[in-house]
Amino acid sequence: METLEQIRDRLLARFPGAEVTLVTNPGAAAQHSLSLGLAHAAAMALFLRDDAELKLDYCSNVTGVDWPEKEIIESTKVSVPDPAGGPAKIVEQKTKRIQPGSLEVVYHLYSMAKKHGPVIIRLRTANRTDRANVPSLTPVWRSCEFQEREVFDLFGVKFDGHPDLRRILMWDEFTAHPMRKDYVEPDDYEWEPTPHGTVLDKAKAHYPPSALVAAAPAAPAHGAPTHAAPAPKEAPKP
Amino acid sequence: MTGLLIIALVTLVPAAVAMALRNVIHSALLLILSWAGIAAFYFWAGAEFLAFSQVLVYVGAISMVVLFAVLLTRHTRTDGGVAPDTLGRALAGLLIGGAVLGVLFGAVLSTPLPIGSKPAAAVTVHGLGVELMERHTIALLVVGVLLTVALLGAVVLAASDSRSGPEDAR
Amino acid sequence: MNAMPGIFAAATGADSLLERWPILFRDTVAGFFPAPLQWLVGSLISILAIVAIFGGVFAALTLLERKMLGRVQNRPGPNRTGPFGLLQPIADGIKMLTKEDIVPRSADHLLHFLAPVALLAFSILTFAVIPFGRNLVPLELDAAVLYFFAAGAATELAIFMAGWASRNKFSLLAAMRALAQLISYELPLLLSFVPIIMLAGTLSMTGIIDQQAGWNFGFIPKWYIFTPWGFAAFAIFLVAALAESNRSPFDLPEAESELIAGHLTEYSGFKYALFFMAEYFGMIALSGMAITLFLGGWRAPLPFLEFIPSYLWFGAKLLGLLLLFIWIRGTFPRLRMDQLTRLAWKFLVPLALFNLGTAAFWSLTSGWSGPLQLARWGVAIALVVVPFVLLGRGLSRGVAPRTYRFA
Amino acid sequence: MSNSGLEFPAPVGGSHVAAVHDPFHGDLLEVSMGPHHPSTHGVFRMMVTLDGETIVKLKPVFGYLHRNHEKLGENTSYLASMPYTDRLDYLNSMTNNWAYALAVEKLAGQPVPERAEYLRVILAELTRLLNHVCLAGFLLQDTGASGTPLMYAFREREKILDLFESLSGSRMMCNYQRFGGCRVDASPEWLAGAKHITDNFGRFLDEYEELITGNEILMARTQGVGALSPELAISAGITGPMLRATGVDYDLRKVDAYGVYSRFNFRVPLGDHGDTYDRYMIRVLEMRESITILQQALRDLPAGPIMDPKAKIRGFRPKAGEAYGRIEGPKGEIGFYLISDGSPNPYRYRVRPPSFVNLTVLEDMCLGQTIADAVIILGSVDIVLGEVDR
Amino acid sequence: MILTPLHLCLLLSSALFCIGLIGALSRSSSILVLLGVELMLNAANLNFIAFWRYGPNPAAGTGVLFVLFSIAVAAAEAAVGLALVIAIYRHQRSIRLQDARRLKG
Amino acid sequence: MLGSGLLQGLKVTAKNIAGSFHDPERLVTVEYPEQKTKLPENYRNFPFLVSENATDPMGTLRCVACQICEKECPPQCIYIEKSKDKKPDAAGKMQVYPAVFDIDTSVCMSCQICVEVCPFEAIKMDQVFEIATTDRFNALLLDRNQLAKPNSYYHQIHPTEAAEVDGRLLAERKAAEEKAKAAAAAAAAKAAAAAAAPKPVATPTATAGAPGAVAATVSVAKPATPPAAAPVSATPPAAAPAASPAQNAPASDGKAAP
Repeated sequence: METLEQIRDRLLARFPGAEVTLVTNPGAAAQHSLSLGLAHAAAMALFLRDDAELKLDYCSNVTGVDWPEKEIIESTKVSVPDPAGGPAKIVEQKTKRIQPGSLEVVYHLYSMAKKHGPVIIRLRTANRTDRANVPSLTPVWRSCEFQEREVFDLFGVKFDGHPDLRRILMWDEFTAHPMRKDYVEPDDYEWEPTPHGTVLDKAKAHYPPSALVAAAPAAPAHGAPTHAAPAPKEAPKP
Repeated sequence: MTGLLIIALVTLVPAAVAMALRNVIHSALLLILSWAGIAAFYFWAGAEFLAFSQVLVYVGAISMVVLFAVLLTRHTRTDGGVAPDTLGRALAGLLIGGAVLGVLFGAVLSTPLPIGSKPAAAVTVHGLGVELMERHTIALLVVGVLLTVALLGAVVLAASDSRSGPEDAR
Repeated sequence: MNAMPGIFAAATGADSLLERWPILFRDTVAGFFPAPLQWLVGSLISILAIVAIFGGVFAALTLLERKMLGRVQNRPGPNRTGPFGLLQPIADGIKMLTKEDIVPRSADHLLHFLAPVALLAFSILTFAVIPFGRNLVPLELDAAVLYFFAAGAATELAIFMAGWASRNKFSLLAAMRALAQLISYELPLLLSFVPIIMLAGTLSMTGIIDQQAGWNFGFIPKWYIFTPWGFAAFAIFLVAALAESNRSPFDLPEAESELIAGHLTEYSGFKYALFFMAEYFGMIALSGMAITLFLGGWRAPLPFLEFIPSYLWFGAKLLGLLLLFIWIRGTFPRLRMDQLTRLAWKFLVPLALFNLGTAAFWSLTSGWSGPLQLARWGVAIALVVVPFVLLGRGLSRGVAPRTYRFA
Repeated sequence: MSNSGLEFPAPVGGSHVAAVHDPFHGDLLEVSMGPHHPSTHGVFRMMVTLDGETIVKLKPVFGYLHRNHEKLGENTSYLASMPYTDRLDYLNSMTNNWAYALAVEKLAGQPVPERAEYLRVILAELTRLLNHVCLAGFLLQDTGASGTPLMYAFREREKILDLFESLSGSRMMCNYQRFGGCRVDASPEWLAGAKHITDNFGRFLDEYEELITGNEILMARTQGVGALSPELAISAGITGPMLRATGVDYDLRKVDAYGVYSRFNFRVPLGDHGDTYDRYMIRVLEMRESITILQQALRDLPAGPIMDPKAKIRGFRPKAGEAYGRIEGPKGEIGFYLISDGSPNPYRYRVRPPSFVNLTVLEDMCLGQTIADAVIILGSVDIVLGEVDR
Repeated sequence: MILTPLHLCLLLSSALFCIGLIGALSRSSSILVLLGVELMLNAANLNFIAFWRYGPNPAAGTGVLFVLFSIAVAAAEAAVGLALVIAIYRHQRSIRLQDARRLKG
Repeated sequence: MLGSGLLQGLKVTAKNIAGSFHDPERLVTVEYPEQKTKLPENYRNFPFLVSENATDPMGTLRCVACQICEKECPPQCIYIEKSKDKKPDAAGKMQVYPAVFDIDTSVCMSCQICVEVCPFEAIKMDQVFEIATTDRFNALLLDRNQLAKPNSYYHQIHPTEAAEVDGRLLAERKAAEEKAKAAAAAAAAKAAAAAAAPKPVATPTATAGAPGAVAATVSVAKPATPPAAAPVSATPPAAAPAASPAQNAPASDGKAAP
């Protein structure tokens, strides 16, 4: 199989103006990947599928990754000339930078015809809120149909051109996206004696006291656990 | 005599109710009861074989076909509401039917009917068979042909254009 | 109004006491009543006897079926209630009786209630003409065979009522299936025994059994199953009877893997038990019919075994057929609806018609003897086997074992 | 696919759009098969639209068993996810364990001793027997065979489960594989037991096939039912026996040759029709191949440690990076995709469940078939809802 | 005058006939119309049996045979009639007689 | 010919009917409450706490409330509170013990992770399975008293494994004693002034990474006092041993974590 660099170069040659970045994987697996620009993604995916060399006819795995917005503290070493005229001092300068969050969809492609792979491609949304769109690759690989629905359901990535973009695992009325890193789980636990005070406290906070009394058939074995409950988190996003 | 009255009750009431009901399935089921009453009449009259044939054909076969037809034509617009001309039709039907009933009753009651000296002896199956094969062979053959043609015709009619499965073939 | 025919014909003096005691018992008990009531009391005793005996057979059969299915599947079967699980039917009965009777709110309440009752009533009615032993015919009718199938035809109607009244989509599908199945299998069922009637020349059960009296070569009974056409007719009858009594592999109306329980989905408690009972009664009645038509009725299979009372022979044959039904149920997968109807129309009906011809040939050549007898058998067997093979080939077109390749 | 109103850009071989549009909508019967239905293999639901008994539309609905397995995986350590993988496809915990261990080993660059690799092959092939024999039983149960084939299948399955129990301590939730090896070594008695079962399994298969494979009713019920074209199968990412029944030669044991599979001599059976009968038969034939693999593996099992000495149980923190590891599970390709940020918990933990992806074509296979066929088609897809819903 | 059993039978059959007639005339569902016709046919059969049984010269089984043929014809009629209903339903999506105005499919 | 497959099937089932009466290979079920299958030695169901002494199970628990299992437990069904005081353990060393040790068996999935991560061989898998109860909540929440079972019971249910564990523990204890002795001797030799024997400080038990041992790849030194800020959730388990040597008594020469 061609290396990812070769594939990237061919893609760039075939689609001038397209963005294709090689994302290296520092881990032991060394499964590097190609990050495709959204504008040409569908066409490039089609090319990958139909190209005689590659024949990546089998999309095995589609998944989302949430990269929330995070603060990056970069320290750069700057040599500051000593005003006193001595040798220049090396001073660490810390700059805070906010890396914008995004959602990423990762496709693992293989070839059944040529029995090679994987070629990993990644599509990255512009942000995590209003522009969380990527083009759907379901028209290229049918196997993306359910998996993209799942990514939509759990991450909230909207797939443009998906034929049937509905929730798949969560129920239709559910509004949040549980696989996002900032998802806050609901605290409406079923009230029952548990050694975990945190759960109990959350449940107590959620329900009015009267409901708890009605729902509690028996007291826990050893009284209220003395576990310190963490500060109550905010309610789940609507 | 009481037997006949009971049979008349079992036959007429379900038939009348069936013709008045809106639910076609109920009508069909009531008519089955009515047909069973007629079979009872045959039995009462000493035509055993006929009674069983009546049950077998009407209760066993025709009612099934009727119910099947009702189920196949489940969603019809008749379910929606009463058609505007229903009342008129019903009235006309009742009027004509009533008139015919009156005429028939009058005719029956006013005619002195000759009654045989003794009721006919019940026929045995064997006797019927002999009759059928000897005196009424032509009729038997004609009926056989008729049934075959009807079966084929029903198959052709009911089998739809595209998916003529065996389940349609009755 | 002509009186109902005698419930039991009078016992002949030639039979042993063991053979005659049921009738003697009835006559003795009826003798205590004034003469105008005697026939009524006699009939009531017969009815009670039938309901009690076959109720017991039903109870035993539920256990037997579960035991035997267990053995087929390498399990011991129910064995917790009583010794060897013998009290299991009673436990089941108590459970069924104490269960809540649930009727869906939108169901057609009257029909929903009537369906199991009607089903049970009709299946008990079919017992009226079956000869359970020598002279043990509850109702001696001239057209008994016709009566039997007239009463039997109404059972599927009850299934339709159950399915339709439940207002459940699965039940409705089951109702449709029950109707289609009835329409398809009534014909082969009736056609299968037409040769018997043709050769026996009577529609009376006793008459048919009488025709099967005697032995060939002194030990092969002259039952109809021991003729080529009789065997074919028996096979067709068996298949059609399986379908008529909704037994596996034709249990499509209640196909549990597709329609949950079909027409039984919305039934519980006692009504469900009634359905169950009626289904088994139907199976017993059809087996009794098969015994009468093909297996010589209550006759002993070998001359020297005739001292055993006839009703025991009937019981033994019944048990054998029921075990065969259970065995079949434990082995086969279920057919699909269209295959079921295709089997009836494209296979069983033509086969039964051919068989009619074979029987006619058999009847015409009844005078052949010696080497001609051999030719008669040969031709008759060919007349049975060749259509079977040809029609079978047509039926199983496109269905064959496959070979596989390896990468 | 008419919900969104978008026209479906037909992929290769996609008959998906052909969802029949019937102008006479009054005639159709919409039936909700499941979640409480005897033949949906768990809490699975099919919204079926019927014309008579013919299916004109079928929408699978799932998620009733959804417990956000992937989120759990992100909130627990690498090791603590291992028992959770048992519960994905609860029939095949051994292969799930292996797939997960393989992915983590790829992520951390963790070698595995040879004996452990052999043990993994033995257990995976036993699992394959287990799964396929169960499927054969369930499929026959779906066709209405009163439980007899199912009971025969379960009798054999019990024997394998007993093996698993005596090795790992649990029949179904084995939790056996570890990153860098296996948890418990197999004793000689255990290996003898495994050999005994392997040797006898062929006899059982003969009897089973005699019971049912030549059965005309089964053939009539399954041949030509739910046929799947190879093009659509490839496009839809179908894997496992279901793919090979369409005639596509793609078996990860050969393609990836993970573990020590390259050392074994076995064949990959392929079907020509892609229908339910082929899917059933491919599994039966695969069982026979599994027996030969097992015999070779049990014969060649080397001595040695079963755990890499450098492997860590506590405090396992792989370097930052990502890895996708996949193996040929009995139901198809089961893969785990992991992203590590160097912490004890994975940053992203993703399961690629074969049952879930294989369900993609359920509607395509069922359209135009009857409701009775839908049941056996679903049965032949071989799903486990623990894995579909995760 | 006295009501002989024959009179009673004839009254029964004429009542049944009229019920069938009213049904056939007033109902709009073609299946029910067909059923009404069946009832009328049955009423006629009743007459055959009544006259066979009570009539002056009961030739052996003639009435019975007549009814037998009539039942056969009725079966054929029902089969063809219902097949027609289904055929009409296929075209018109209705079994109401008023809707079946076009004979051409 | 049509029907041959069906007849073959009937033949197989007939064979099975007959076989089920005489062939134990076929009829494989057992009559459960009366008969029971023999549990394999490796069978595991629900954890229990090992105590050294059968007569006083509470006093001789091996558990030192290090809370590693609580952290590693996938379904989070273990709840531990450390004691404020210390008790001597089997080796006579003063140890913290669990004041509260609860396992919610309605949540526990018998995965054995707690056993694997325990550095003290203190929690092992039980073999109970007849645990049906009418009280869904309290009866399934097992406390310290219900969980404690003597080592002899462990030997009874897992003989091979228990013998191996005991041998390992004995070897470790011996090694630790010898080392302590050597250290003490060295200390005595070095600081000749100190005539008194070293006071019985808590010698850290170190589970040596015996080859083949499953659970012992990280040696954990038990701190004499609980760390001031016990890592609650964020710190991985490996962090605890890494941090603990610093707080150990000077006599400690426990192996550093690898």
